[in-house]
Amino acid sequence: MNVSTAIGLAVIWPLFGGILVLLLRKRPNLREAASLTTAATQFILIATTILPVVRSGGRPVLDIVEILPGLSLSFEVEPLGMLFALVASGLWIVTTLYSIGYMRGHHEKNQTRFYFFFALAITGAVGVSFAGNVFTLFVFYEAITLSTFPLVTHHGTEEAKKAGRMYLGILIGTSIAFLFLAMVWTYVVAGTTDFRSGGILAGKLSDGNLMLLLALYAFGTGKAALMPFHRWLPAAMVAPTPVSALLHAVAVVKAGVFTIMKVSVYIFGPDLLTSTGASTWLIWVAAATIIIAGCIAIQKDNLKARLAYSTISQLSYIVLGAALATQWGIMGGSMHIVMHAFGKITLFFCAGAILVGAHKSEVSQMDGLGRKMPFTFLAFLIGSLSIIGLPPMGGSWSKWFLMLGAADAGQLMMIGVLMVGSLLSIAYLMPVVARGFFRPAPIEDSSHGEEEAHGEGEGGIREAPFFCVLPPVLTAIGCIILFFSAQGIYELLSGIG
Amino acid sequence: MILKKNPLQLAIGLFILLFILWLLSSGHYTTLIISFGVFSCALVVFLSWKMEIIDSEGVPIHLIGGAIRYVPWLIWQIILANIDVTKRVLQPKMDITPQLIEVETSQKTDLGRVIYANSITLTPGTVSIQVHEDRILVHAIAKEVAEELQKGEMDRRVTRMEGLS
Amino acid sequence: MIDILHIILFVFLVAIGIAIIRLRDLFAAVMLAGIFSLLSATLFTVMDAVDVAFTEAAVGAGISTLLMLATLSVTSSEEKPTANRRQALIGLIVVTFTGAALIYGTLDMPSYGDPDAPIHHHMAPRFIEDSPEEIGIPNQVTSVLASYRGYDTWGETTVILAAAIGVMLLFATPVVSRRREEELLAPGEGSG
Amino acid sequence: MFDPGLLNYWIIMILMMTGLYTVIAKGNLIKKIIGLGIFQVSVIMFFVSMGKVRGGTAPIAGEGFEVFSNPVPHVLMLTAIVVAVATLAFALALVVRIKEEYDTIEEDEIRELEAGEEG
Amino acid sequence: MAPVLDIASWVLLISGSFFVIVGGIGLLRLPDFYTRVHAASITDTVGAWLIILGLLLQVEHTLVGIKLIMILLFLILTSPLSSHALTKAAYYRETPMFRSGPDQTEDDR
Amino acid sequence: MVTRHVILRSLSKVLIPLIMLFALYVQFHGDYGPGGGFQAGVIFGAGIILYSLIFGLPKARMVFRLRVLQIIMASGVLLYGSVGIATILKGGNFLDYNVLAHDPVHGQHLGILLVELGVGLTVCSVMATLFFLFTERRRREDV
Amino acid sequence: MHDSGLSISSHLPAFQIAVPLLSAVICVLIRKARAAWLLATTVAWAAFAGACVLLNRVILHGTISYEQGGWTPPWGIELRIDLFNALVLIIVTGICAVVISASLTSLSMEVPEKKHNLFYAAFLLCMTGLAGMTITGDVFNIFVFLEISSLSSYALISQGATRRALTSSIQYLVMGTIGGTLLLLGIGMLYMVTGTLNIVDMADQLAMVGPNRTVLVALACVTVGTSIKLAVFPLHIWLPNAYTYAPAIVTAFLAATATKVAFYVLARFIFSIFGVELAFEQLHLDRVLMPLAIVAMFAGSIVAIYQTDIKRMLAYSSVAQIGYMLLGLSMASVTGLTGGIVHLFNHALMKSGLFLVMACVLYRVGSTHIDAMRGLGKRMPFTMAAFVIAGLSMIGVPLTVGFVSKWYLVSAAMESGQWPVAVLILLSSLLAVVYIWRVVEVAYFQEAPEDAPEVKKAPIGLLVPVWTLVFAIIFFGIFTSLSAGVAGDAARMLLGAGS
Amino acid sequence: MFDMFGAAMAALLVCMVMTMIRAVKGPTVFDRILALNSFGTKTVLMIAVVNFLAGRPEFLDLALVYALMNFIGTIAVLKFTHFGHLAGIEDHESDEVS
Ligand code: NA
Ligand code: NA
Repeated sequence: MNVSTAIGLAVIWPLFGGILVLLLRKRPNLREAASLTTAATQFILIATTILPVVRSGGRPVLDIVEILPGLSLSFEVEPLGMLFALVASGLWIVTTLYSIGYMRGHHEKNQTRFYFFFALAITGAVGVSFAGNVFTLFVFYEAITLSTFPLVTHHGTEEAKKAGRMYLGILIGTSIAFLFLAMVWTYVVAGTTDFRSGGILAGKLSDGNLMLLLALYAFGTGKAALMPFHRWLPAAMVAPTPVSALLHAVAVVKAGVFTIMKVSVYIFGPDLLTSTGASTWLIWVAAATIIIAGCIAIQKDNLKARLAYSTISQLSYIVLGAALATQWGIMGGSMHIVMHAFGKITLFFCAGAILVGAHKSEVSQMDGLGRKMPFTFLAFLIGSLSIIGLPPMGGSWSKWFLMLGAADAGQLMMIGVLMVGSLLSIAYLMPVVARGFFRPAPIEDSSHGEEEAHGEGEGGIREAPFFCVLPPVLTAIGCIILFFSAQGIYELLSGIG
Repeated sequence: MILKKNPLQLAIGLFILLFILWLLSSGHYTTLIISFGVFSCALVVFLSWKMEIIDSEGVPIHLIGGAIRYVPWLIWQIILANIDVTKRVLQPKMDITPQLIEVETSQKTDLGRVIYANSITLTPGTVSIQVHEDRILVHAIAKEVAEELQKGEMDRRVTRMEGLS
Repeated sequence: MIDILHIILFVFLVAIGIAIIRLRDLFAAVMLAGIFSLLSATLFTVMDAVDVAFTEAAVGAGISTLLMLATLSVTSSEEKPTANRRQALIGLIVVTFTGAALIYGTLDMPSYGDPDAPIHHHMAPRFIEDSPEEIGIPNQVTSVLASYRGYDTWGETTVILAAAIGVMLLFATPVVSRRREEELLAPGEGSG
Repeated sequence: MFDPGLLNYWIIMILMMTGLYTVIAKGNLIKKIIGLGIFQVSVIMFFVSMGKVRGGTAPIAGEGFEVFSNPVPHVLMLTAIVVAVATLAFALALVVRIKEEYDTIEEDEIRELEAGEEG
Repeated sequence: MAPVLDIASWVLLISGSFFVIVGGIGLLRLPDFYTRVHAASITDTVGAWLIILGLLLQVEHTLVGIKLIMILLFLILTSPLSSHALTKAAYYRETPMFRSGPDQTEDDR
Repeated sequence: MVTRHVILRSLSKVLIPLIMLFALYVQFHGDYGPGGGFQAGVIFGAGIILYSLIFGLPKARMVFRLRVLQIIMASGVLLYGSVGIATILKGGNFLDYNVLAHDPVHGQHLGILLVELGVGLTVCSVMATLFFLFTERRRREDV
Repeated sequence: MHDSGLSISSHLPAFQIAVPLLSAVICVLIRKARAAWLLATTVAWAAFAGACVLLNRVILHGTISYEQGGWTPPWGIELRIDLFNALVLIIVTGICAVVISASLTSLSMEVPEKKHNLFYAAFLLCMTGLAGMTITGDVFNIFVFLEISSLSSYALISQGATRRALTSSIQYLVMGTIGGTLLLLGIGMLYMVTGTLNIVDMADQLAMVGPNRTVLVALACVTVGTSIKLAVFPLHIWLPNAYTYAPAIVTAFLAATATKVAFYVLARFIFSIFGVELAFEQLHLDRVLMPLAIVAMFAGSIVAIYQTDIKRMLAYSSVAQIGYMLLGLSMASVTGLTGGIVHLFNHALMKSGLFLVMACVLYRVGSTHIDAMRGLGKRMPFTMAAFVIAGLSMIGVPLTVGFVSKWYLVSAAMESGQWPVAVLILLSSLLAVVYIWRVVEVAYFQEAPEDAPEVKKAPIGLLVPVWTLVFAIIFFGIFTSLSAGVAGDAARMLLGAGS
Repeated sequence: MFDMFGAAMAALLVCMVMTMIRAVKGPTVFDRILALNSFGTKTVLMIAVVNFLAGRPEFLDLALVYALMNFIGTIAVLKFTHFGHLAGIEDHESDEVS
């Protein structure tokens, strides 16, 4: 197959899947099968046709249409995008598996709508990763926002709608108010918004303006959850857990940090950023986010909320990498996209599995659960270690490169920040595991009567259904594999720039 | 109605009258304009026919004879009345004694009464308000004017004109 | 005399206009509007616009007054006495500023009747000098109206038709008078 | 000889403002419409004034006349008069319908009724 | 033009003007509607006629003359009609009447 | 029986034909003096209005039926427009009367005549219709 | 034959006006509602086809001039079609065609069938008037057509189902007449100083006259006059009522065309007659227009957020969107003007789409109140999907037309270094998110009330036009050469002619 | 320049003012109608005189139109005031007689 065709196909493939889901709405089994098949074929498609080309140094291109002079809808696959696409489509398979278990186990309504918009979100993610210019990226960025909105408000409760409003308000708001502006500014200054090696802005803007433009990009990318535009993320936790997994591990937040990474590499160019110091302020903002979000996470009792703030904190590692704009920094940041994705999705899967299996959502309620749900809690442990950045988990590599990057850039303070961040992550993740395995289970546990409605008795705390447990186990294994196969990622990412 | 003319005759009469009027006022005597004139007059006659307004009330050709004797007298009366009213109006303390009166009528046709009532109105100092079958209600500006009218000179003259035709 | 006639008539017009504002009796206002039309028609004659005067006489003094009377006969003929001071104030402010602006705008206009004004030297000469030959009729207004700018006149006719269509649309709704509605609601108390 | 200069334009503007004031300040719909008429007529006056040539005559060819006033403004204003009467007719028809529906033609009373409907 | 005609014209126009003004004065001075009708009819009759006659003497084209005569005729026909209809309407609407002497008739409405 | 408005009625019988004739005179002499289709239409309409004032709306509506008036008002604009179409068909521009006859001046004459007629038709029937519709509004309410 | 065919087609500009006008007149005569509709629809589509041919011809061969009556301008009236007005003409005729096609199903809900022939006559007249204003090359002729369209639109608005249509209509009439008359006054002053009425000729003459007090006031009169018709912010008060209480079809048509043509007229006067130098550099028009435009952008959107009737909400949104167009114009740069013109085109598609959706809702649910929208996402899926797409376009989401407009406007502001303006544009489009999303949320994430009557899908006769517009919204959001491309060329032409 | 036409015109103007005052003052409806009617007659005369003064007496049609419209207007006004509306003198008045 022609690579260009493959790119186009990869972008719209999930959309087809979504339509298929709509068509099969009356037959749940077939519908889920279709969903899963689409996810699998999507991954295979990307891995077999596009990946080899990119690995061998190619940058396959697909031009769709020129909307305005110099502003076209076009794709160009480079290593960073390749990686993101692989992560997104790969984790989609797992998430789909998980969804089947979770949604059924939880007797959720509107499942067709769920799968449909899920597929759309993946289209958005793949589109973002393959985008050949800021405009295309923007298009799919917005597509992600819009297609995940129904997922966030899935339950339709007043709380869900409120969260949806905040979600949409911040994401659309920042993207229109800042990102759009940044894009137009780029266009006006450079005459194009294409991602080019070395950037397109060199010599076209004063230092001050560069800083401003970077700020517009950084804050315009609300999905990167850079403080103070992070509030949507915890709020969106009202969504079903697979959604949270997808949002917080893969499609949404990664699209955000990916955007920042991509912009700093291909629009500004590392050289420009380092030579003008336009991104220094961003380093500090990222650092602040890492620390503050970590501190907040510790205080959260709700597991998903804790994970959300953890995500906010971890995302800023990636932003930090982009802002450092050194070779190692970029390497570390980009790699952290993958590592964090695997780690965090594991954690969310586990949180969902705990909810399905034990109907517990608060950290303080998890005493002794580990023994009843060993697989789940083991997976949680592995995921946590990866997030913390301890070997032999993938997360250790990205943090290592980030440290290198910080050192390279002469930002020694940042090394300290990274270490504090890791300590904080230990502080907010480890208690969960510790409670699960080492604390005795409470004797009477009927204070959460509302969850009895689901029909499972108090004594019935056990592992969640198979489809809920398998995915976290798989991604946890993935975390470990990533530690050993980081070389491949490293090689792929070496092609950046 | 005393005079019962053939409506067709009246229509033709109206046509001729209108056409004369057209020719008098046109001032452009090309074939085109004159044929427009013919067309226009015909159209007007046709519409009048449809509107049922062609009768001896509408085309009072028969009164021409009597009018020749009546009109000069009327004009003279009007001039006199004008001077009279002018005097009354211009006096520092206006010499007016307005009043309503009724005057007898001796005309036999509606048209006759119309002419009488109009003559009364045309004459300053008197206005006809209401025309009845045998009398007319009149507002007069002063007692003398009212008495003058009630002498019936005008009434007789109108009736005579009506009778002449 | 005729040189200031138009100024005198204009002053009359303003007087009538102010009287119309002040009169509360709508009927009187309509009568004054009739006089206003007659005056303006006279003014048009004085300013050599006989065709305009002709039209204004037929329309302003005739049809407009008739239609207004017909409307008054259906509605009430007395304006409600409550004066909306705020509205009046707004009006006064708007009018003051607009009026001042407009008068400011007149300052660079050619004076009244100036034969050297640009308006008399660009298009008009051809209409005045050539139209009798080109069109063959003496009334230049008719020439311009029906031939040179005949397209406008078609539009003008259409405007009239549009008004008629509008009125027909409005009045195609049958009237159910309030009295009748009440009667229908209370059938027992029908008028004897 | 009296030269009016710009005087009549000024009077026209004042007249125009009289009409505009009536439209804005008066709540009675018929008054408003009369005001609108005055406003329109004054613009017509404005055009006709500008067409006048001193010492000229009506633009209809006749023996012994050399100087004619400008026929173009007259033509334009014929159209404007027609527009004015068309607007007037439709506006009055609307007033009649409003009276039928609201039983008043006073703006503030109508507004009260409408506010009542909404509340 | 013959000076005689001019002088006649002058006389007619001036006297017409006089009557026109008298009508105007009457319209202002007289006490009630009915009496004002009389004043107005001074203007409408002799005032108008004299002026039109005065103009008629200045006419050069017959066509103009004919039109003047038509206007004259039209005024003669319509002005009493208007006055009559107006008074009648006022009478039926019971418009207040200024009375200085006893009526010779009672209202027969 | 003597109705009480003899005066109005009988004089109107004289006046209405005269008014209509005057209207037509204005229509066809618009080339030479003031006036033309529009003014003629208004005057003719005024004649119809006078008729309905004096003889009553029902009678007027019988003679001048609304539907007929509607057709006339439409046909006036149609006539005007068809002159334009005709000039195109004869090879000129829209409303270029020169092509209507062999001699341009004749063509102009003819064109102006026709379009003025169109204006007159429309205006006259619109005026009458407007008056009828307005006055009828009250009548219906009274019934 | 071939020859005559060619010559007939060269009269297309004349037919563009004459045919719809004559058909409107024939509609008066036709008594059958169906037949009148058929005629109107056919003619509207034919007019649209004609407009497309004209645009094509303009693109290929340049400006078309047609001398009405065979008289050379300035003595006669000229129809003059260039890129700018050909585009506007396409909008006017195209929207008319789509909307009138949709009217077959929904009109009877609001207007009794016996009035339909007159209704269609007024509709066609309105379109003719707007088209005439657009393509004429004579300033007074603009006024004539303005009045044709105005009168017929007053009539159309008054046909709304409730009595408030009447008061809305008279409010519009009073303001519209003042606007039209002011425009006439401005035209008068221009005529007075130039002695001509032809647009091209007037521009030449005016350049020789230069700026003086009369010209300044003429500019003010023209601007204020058209601004009333255009519903520029403080002069907009007629618009919300008119759009809310008019029949849905009429709103869909007028919202997309009437204000657009007013904008066209304003732009035509400013750029083709006064010229940029006179209007902006010497008379500083932008100092007035730009603040007004910005205030409109915000005021309109903010008020829209608080509306409970969706038609009214969309009407206020129009006030805001007009602000965008005006903003583009007031920047007087190629990009800005392109933005204004292209937004004219795009907003027409979006707004008529949205109002047609409201026609569907009204048809099935009987109300356009926000409470009536509950659960409609499921009950009328195609209708509400159209609303979502058009709504997204209002917000400015890429691949819809709204994005293109905003792109140009923001770039224009940036190009000229007017940073705050760019930010304000974007902030105000955030307000659009709020009011559009309010509806989406109610439609999709609220269940229909228990006692709600069964709602069927909208009839196909309405859905096809709606989706035609939605398709256009997406199509012109992706393929912009016909909208933005032409608008850009038009803007260059207008600015080139001015300087 | 004060010739005979001018004199007549001046007289008419003076009379017009007086008529306008009457129209504004009223007090009855009929006074106003009378004023309007009378004003119409004066306008007719004024037009005629002005035409002569301007040397274009051929436009007397104008005066005729004034006279005509004035008359119809007055009749209409009367119908309005007498019966409250304009339709049909005949039917309504005969009702009143009987
Ligand atoms: Na008398
Ligand atoms: Na004429």
